[in-house]
Amino acid sequence: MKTIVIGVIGADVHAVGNKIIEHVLTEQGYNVVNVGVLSTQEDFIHAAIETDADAIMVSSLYGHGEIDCKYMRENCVEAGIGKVKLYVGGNIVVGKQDFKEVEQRFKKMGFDRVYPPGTNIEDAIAHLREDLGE
Amino acid sequence: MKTIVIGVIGADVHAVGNKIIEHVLTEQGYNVVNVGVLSTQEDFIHAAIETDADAIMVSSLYGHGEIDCKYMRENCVEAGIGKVKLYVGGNIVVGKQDFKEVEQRFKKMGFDRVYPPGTNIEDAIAHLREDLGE
Amino acid sequence: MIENKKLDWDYFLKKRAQILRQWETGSSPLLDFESAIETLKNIPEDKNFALKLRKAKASGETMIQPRAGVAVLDEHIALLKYLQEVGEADFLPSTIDSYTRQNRYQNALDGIKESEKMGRSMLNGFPAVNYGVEGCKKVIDALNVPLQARHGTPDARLLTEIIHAAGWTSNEGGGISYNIPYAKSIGLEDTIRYWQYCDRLVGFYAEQGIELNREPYGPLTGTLVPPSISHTVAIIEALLAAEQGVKNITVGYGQGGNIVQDVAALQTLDELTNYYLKLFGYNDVFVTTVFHQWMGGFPADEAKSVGLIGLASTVAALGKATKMITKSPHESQGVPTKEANAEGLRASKMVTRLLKEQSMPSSTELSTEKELIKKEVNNLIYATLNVGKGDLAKGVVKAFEMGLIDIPFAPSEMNAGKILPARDIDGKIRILEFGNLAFDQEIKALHKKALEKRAEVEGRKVSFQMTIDDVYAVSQGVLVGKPRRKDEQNENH
Amino acid sequence: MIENKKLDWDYFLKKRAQILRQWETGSSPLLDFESAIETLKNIPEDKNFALKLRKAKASGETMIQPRAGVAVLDEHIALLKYLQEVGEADFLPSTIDSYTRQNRYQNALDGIKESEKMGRSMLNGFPAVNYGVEGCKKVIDALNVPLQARHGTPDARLLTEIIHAAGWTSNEGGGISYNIPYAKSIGLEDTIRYWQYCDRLVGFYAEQGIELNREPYGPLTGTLVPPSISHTVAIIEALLAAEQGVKNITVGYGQGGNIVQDVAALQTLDELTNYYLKLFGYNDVFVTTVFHQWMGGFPADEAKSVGLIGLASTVAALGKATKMITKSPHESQGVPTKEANAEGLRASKMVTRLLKEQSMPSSTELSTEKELIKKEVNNLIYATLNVGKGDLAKGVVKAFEMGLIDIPFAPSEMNAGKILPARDIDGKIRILEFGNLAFDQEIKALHKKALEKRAEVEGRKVSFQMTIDDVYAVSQGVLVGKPRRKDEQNENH
Ligand code: B12
Ligand code: B12
Repeated sequence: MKTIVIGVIGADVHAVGNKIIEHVLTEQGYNVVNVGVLSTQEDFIHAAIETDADAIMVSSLYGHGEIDCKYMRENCVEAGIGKVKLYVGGNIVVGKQDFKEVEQRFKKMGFDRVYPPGTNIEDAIAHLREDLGE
Repeated sequence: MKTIVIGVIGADVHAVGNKIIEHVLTEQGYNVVNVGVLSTQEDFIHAAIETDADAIMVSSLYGHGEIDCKYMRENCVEAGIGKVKLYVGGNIVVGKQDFKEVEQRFKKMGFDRVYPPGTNIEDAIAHLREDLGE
Repeated sequence: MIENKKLDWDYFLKKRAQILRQWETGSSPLLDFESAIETLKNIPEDKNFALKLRKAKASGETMIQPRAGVAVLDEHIALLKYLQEVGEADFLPSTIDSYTRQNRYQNALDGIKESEKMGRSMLNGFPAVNYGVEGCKKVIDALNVPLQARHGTPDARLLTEIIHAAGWTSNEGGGISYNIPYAKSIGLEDTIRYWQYCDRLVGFYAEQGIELNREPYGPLTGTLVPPSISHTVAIIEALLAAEQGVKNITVGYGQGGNIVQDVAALQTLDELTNYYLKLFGYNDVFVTTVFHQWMGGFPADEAKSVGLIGLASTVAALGKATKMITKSPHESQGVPTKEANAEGLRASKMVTRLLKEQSMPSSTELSTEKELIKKEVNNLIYATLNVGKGDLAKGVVKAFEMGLIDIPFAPSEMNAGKILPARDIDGKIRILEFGNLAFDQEIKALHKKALEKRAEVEGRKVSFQMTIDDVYAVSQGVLVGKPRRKDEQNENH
Repeated sequence: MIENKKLDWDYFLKKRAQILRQWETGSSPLLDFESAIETLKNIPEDKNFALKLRKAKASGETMIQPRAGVAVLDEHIALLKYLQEVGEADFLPSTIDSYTRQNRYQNALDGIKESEKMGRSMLNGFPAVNYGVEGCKKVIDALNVPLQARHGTPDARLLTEIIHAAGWTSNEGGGISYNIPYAKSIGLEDTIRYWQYCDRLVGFYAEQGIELNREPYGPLTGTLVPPSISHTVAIIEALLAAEQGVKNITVGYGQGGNIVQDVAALQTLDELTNYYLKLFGYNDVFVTTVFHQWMGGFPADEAKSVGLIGLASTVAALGKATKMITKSPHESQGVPTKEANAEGLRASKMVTRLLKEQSMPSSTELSTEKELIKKEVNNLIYATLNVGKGDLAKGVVKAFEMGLIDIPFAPSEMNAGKILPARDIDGKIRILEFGNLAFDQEIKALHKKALEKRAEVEGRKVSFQMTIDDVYAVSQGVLVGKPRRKDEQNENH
């Protein structure tokens, strides 16, 4: 059983998507560790270390995602889990921006997968299976 | 008392604006000769000759204005009323087009004043007073 | 003299031979009945207008249909496909250009050529007659949803022959509704006769087991038309069509602006049409309704236009209209681009789908308004039959002549043009000048009272200025037109 | 222990001194009461939120207000001016960024700098505390309409001091509504205390003859919140505010989707708030209502979004909401551009102005729904007072602890999070899992029955999957979520 850490980063309290992601991933047979809303990078990384997680799925809805996710890959490396898969999704920047560009910015920051607003969580599960070699 | 010929040109049956223009111009002290909807260039020109009109206000709402108004100035000249003021207004071309361009096209065709959709008829009256030296 | 009687088949065939000679495309072999019947029988169920409407009515969801038509065939097809896919339209139209509507096929041909040359449509619609059955068939073949001709053609006989033979399963129009708002000096007797022909053709196909839809044009001049007047016309045209054998009829109504009056109008339209069809013994006609989004002058602003579209869609859904004709954010400017047209469609779709489970609850205000509409319609139909000595077709001609039925702002000389409408205090359309309109005294008193109340509140007199203010109002963002000039108001206000 | 009692003035002043030291802008001389009072007294009547609301309620026209805020002062001013002029907003907001909401003024400062560097706003709102009274004054001085702070700040004391001293005449928030949906682990006792402070400040200004408006935040999580639950919170916050001396209160409600339930909600919100204020002896509080356009997930498509905005505006107008908070076509994407924001405003304005003379007629369906909401609210408030032994503030803390009041999808650990909402067959929001919610058996039975009816029609069981389907539904263009997977349905369907 693969373990996935999920949560909502920064000063972000959008809880609805998070609850639904937990429900769907669990239903699909994952071991889900939900750090919930208002979580720091440390909360995510700490949970990932403790549970030997295969992937971290960061949600950011409120627009400060770009600030909140800075150096997240570096911090993973530093914490010794440099290889963990890093996904990010939600409304990760302020305003309607060209998604291709946004994706590039987050990929440069070390995220493996970057999702646009309103992504169906089922789509991400397909990627998970691929990336985790299931 | 100045005389104005009004009407709706071509195969156009939009009657509402025409009725209102008649009402407002009359109220403002003009002698209004209304050739009504579905009028040909000849209908307008004929009425203008008969009543020795100072101006012709052509309405075209339905989009064929550009075809229907072709050679109207020339036809006025030919009929011996080359100096009559020619105004056109309504929705004079098909679709939403850049009005500056449309205005140019109709001015080239010899119209003195060209009005965009939804023009307040009061604005045109100010121009009438100016053009007719009232 | 005109009569409301099913046309004699031999007479029909004789006429038909003449009509098919009106333009060269009338000689197509595809217009042989055998061909036409085969074409129509090959139209799958979900591309048949009449059958899809039956399903729609049962579903409770208001279906959406745009207006659309351009001069050049391939572009017309591309436009409709776009509206089907990007616009999510449930039904598609081909709006016919104004030259074709006036049977000026030569002008239309010039328009096609000019359009090809200029690279933009110089016509305000699709010239179906010029493209003939072959062209029209290409249109429906390219689509997945039913197709209807929408026009405004007093004499649409050739057009009707062509579109049905091409597999278009619905036709808008009627002897009154495509005359009074769309013509100046064509006699009503003539247009009723023309449309008897069109209906008879549909009746003929019905006899062959092919159900086609017919839609009297509901909104008339689109400008402050009281519901009872447009209902009367719709019902009369439904009855005339039924006599010719039409079995599937969509009656229409254009948004008035007051939500209760609009819902009352939609409900009574269905109820009254069914009532009168049965009263006259047409027991097997299937009736649906169509709601037209605001048909008067639109606001210049596009965002405001879409707001109005959203409101209209809410009303259509609450009134359970079977389908709705949509407008676009470009309405006040001109024929919309395909993008703007699709925007209007999707904004509408969002609302009608969201509200498919909901309807306007019944209430005293609603039933009072419904009762009033019913009484008025009964008055008008009674008067019409009366002057026709029991014959509806004769009656209509006379009723218009005498102004017993009278349509505000109509261009036609066949119309008395004496009545003046205006809104009451909460925006319901009432009448301030009745001319000869066949309303009884009680009803007239109700209208008068309502308008006097408004006049009092606004501190002015009931007058034509009120009508004018109301004509402009919606395009300026209000429903009840406010006095424009200071001197229009009473001192004591 | 917390108490619902007007804060002692000396205690207030002591607290105040501490609070003004939380960030450097707290030391501005403009925060001296004398200055602040002068600033507020100089605000003209038509820029005073409270007074303009009084006029609005009398007019019958639903006023419109956007959300808007960016990181950099000059751009924030330009944005608001644009929304005032091009958007025709009746009231303006300053939406505060999320760092400020969490009192992370240093982060906010970094955000301002980053935004200046990048040339685009890196913050999701306006960091009012960082700009201080001086900056905030510049904002209101540049405008012609009243200004309000809108945020989601559990501890907004410093923010509140600053905005009022700057002449902003309204503040959104409350001890419950700005905690449960906006925080994770802050105690309710704390936030109620913080908001008693904010209300006490408004009460103080009232004593100086300055009427300021306060607005409990109505929609809570914006996601399938049954009206009785959000009403209960709104009424409790109104009562808590009134105790501190607030005289002008706007209670709010977020569009649910069923029109009858929404209108019932708006009407009962006004009726119940007035009822309870008077019951507890607050006789001179002026109450208005605010309707929030759909607060859940929006459709991705912009045209569909505007359709939804048009529908929402229709409902607000029919329910006679005093004002409405608008959304934009960009809602599902991110903070809107000023253009998109203004589009949402104008689409809304078109509808609310057109409908200003109209309202939803009363009907059995409407009054049944109103009765139900009233019974439910009475249940919840009774239970709250009961566990508080008559003290509302104590009661609230306990009621949340025990789950007697419970808000769906809330992030806060102070919330039981046991109830699950779902829609009935025509889209009214009902409850399928009650947890400890203080509804009586009769009411619970009603909810159950309604949901079982839906389950039967859809051929599936009442379950969390229904809730999930309903969460997604509107963004996918329907109101009542349809079963997504085949295996979810009963065999016999
Ligand atoms: C009502 C209406 C109708 C009614 C008309 C009833 C009647 N017989 O009068 C009906 C439903 C029958 C109708 C039919 C058609 N219509 Co129509 N109609 C409208 C609508 C909605 C309002 C027009 C109106 O009455 N406005 C109120 C009056 C008071 O304003 P007005 O007409 O604009 O006139 C004022 C000013 O423009 C100005 N003005 C007018 N002329 C002049 C001239 C001068 C010199 C000056 C100074 C000022 C001036 O003063 C007037 C008084 O204030 C407009 C769109 C809109 N504006 O929202 C479309 C519109 C005009 N129609 C249009 C079209 C295409 C048609 C049809 C071809 C079919 C169709 N697509 O439905 C047929 C045409 C039939 C024909 N042969 O003419 C198009 C024209 C497209 C274009 N130009 O690109 C429009 C713009 C709609 C659209 N966006 O597609 N229509
Ligand atoms: C409901 C809502 C709220 C509620 C939240 C209640 C709660 N505590 O949960 C309330 C009203 C409290 C709220 C507050 C705010 N909100 Co808000 N909110 C929304 C709204 C309307 C819907 C969000 C939602 O619940 N959607 C339904 C769920 C099921 O979908 P979801 O969250 O998108 O998640 C799904 C997918 O995105 C995806 N997904 C999510 N994360 C991830 C991660 C990965 C790896 C993958 C693969 C997929 C994935 O799967 C999820 C499940 O299907 C959105 C706009 C919208 N979408 O229409 C704005 C929105 C997210 N909010 C926004 C903002 C700015 C705020 C506020 C700052 C203030 C404001 N302007 O109102 C505050 C922020 C408070 C804070 N500190 O966080 C902005 C964000 C702007 C931006 N990014 O540019 C949005 C986009 C609205 C807007 N256009 O301005 N909000």
